[in-house]
Amino acid sequence: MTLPALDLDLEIFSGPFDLLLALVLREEVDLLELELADVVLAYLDHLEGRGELDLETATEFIVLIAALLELKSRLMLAEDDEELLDIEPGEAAEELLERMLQARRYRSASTHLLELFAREAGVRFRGAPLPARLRKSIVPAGEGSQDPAVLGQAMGRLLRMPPTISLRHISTQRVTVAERLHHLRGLLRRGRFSFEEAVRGEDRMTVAVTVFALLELYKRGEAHWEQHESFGDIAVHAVAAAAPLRASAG
Amino acid sequence: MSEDLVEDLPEPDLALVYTIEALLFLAPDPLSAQELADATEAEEMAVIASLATLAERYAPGRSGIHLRELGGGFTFASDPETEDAARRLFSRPRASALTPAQAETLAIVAYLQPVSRPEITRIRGVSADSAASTLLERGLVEESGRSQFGAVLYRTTTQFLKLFGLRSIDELPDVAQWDPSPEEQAELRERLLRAGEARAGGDPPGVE
Amino acid sequence: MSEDLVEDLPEPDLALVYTIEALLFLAPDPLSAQELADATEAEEMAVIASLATLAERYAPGRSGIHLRELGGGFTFASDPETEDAARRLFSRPRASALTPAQAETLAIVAYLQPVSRPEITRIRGVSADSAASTLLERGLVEESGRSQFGAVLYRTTTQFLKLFGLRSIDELPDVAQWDPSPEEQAELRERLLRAGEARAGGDPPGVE
Repeated sequence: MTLPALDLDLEIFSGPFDLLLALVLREEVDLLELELADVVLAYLDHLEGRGELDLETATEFIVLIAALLELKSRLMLAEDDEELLDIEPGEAAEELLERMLQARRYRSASTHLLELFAREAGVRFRGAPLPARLRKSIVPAGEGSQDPAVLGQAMGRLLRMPPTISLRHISTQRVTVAERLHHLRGLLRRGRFSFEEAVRGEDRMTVAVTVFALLELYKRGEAHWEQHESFGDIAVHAVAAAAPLRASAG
Repeated sequence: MSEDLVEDLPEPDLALVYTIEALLFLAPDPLSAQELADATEAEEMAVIASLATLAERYAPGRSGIHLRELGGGFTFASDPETEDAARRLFSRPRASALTPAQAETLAIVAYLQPVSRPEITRIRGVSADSAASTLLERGLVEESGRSQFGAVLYRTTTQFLKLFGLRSIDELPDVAQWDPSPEEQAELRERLLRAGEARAGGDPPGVE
Repeated sequence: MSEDLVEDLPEPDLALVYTIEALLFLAPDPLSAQELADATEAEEMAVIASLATLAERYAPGRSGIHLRELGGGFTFASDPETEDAARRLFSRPRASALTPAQAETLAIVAYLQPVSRPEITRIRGVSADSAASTLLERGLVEESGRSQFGAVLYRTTTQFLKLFGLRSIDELPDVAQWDPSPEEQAELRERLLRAGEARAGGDPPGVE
């Protein structure tokens, strides 16, 4: 483990990373004043200096920095936002502890597995195929032996949408460019659509992300658009697959 | 093993006998004395002496595995007298014919054909490569040209129809009865892709 | 093969011993006594007696092939002492080493199976996608259906049991044995709590 070797030179702290961690946990360094981004940057510099990526150490660093980030983000929530915070600081610590214990538990178990693997290292098994005359005797399953309902059920499972994550406690809506791209591509199959109808009834964030998605479509040469007056509706057209890219944004 | 070789051979070294035994057991094809000598870093004469010892141990009437000399090499083979049992063992119909991954992949190909591997992966949310290979091997799906982007397309085979007792692909059951949200109007393919992408986005942590 | 089974067994029928020997030689996967009894049309007790005879014959120090009880059945495996020669012959190691990420992911699947990828990620604190894909490719884990939220679930395979020398997954030790002592846990908890309490005391953080 080489994390202690990571030396930090930050505004409020200078010294090895593990000492910082200990100080934060002992509250001798205020997590709120600590720029975690600087710690990450210092770590990246450290990696670059070493010229190699030790995955084990990197994993450990990521777990620790993520734990610190989570702790800090909880600390940063103002107290009167209590209803937004469904976890008490005590609970947060419990949760963090549970997570650390769990990660540690399976890391130890993996060491045990590696020991078993090493113990069996010289053991090989026969991988030769069956002799041809025996292979011929393998009769295929009988005709009509499979129930087509198995396929229908599989389709049903695949059609199931995962539950949407409750984001009540976060004020911004989560809309991804990918989702809006998908939506626009759906509309584009008709050949053309108006931007107005693409975002009808949507909130401002969704409209903004839809604009990004539209730019993406244009960049990829899948669509071009026209807008005849400022703030007027935008007409979006599909670009035929072979058609050359045309700059026609207005 | 010819008789004249067995005479006047050095006393075989047991460790070498066991090593050669293991190599013959592991190798899918016959091994020559030379190959065995190279692998064991032993003299060819010592290898031949070991083979003679093994030939006695793995002889008809003494073992269900026989040491045979085939095409200039040596190999273990099962006693032909045990073949009835072997046939019973290997011809048993497989208990569960399709794994969940195979059933999903086959359903996607059956309902959407022709369909490409990347598309199957997008719908499943995880790679379908191993399942698709097994279905190809089992002759339930086959290639049917390429998509406009060059990806291999798959469709089901006559063997598939037979196995599921279908006269044609139109006889596939209507998905509606298993559809979790039958009120949705969109095309099946589009809905599958949407659900697949939502799944690939990851489940909310901690809800499993 | 447990010792008490070996005692008081019927005198094994040599033909049955040889047939079982041949079946174990041919089968790619471990065979249970029940499967062997079905294939040989023999009593299970007679099969167990034959396996005991084979276990003596294919024992360390007596053969380069060992009879092992692994992955829910019986299988032949090479003596590890022969590995150097096998590596020279097949010019590749038996199985490449596991990275720490792969081993951790495998441990989580082994203990919590069936378990989904998001759940593995949650426990590890970092994505397990690449490790899980490698384990799938190497046949150490396989899909076993989907969670109620649509995430693919994973379990370990017979191949995993074979390569790790386990008869069954129950042979893995209790995972709780690696937990820190209650004292250590209490200390850790207290440190975390004190850090968390910083929020409760003093000015509202982040607000000037």
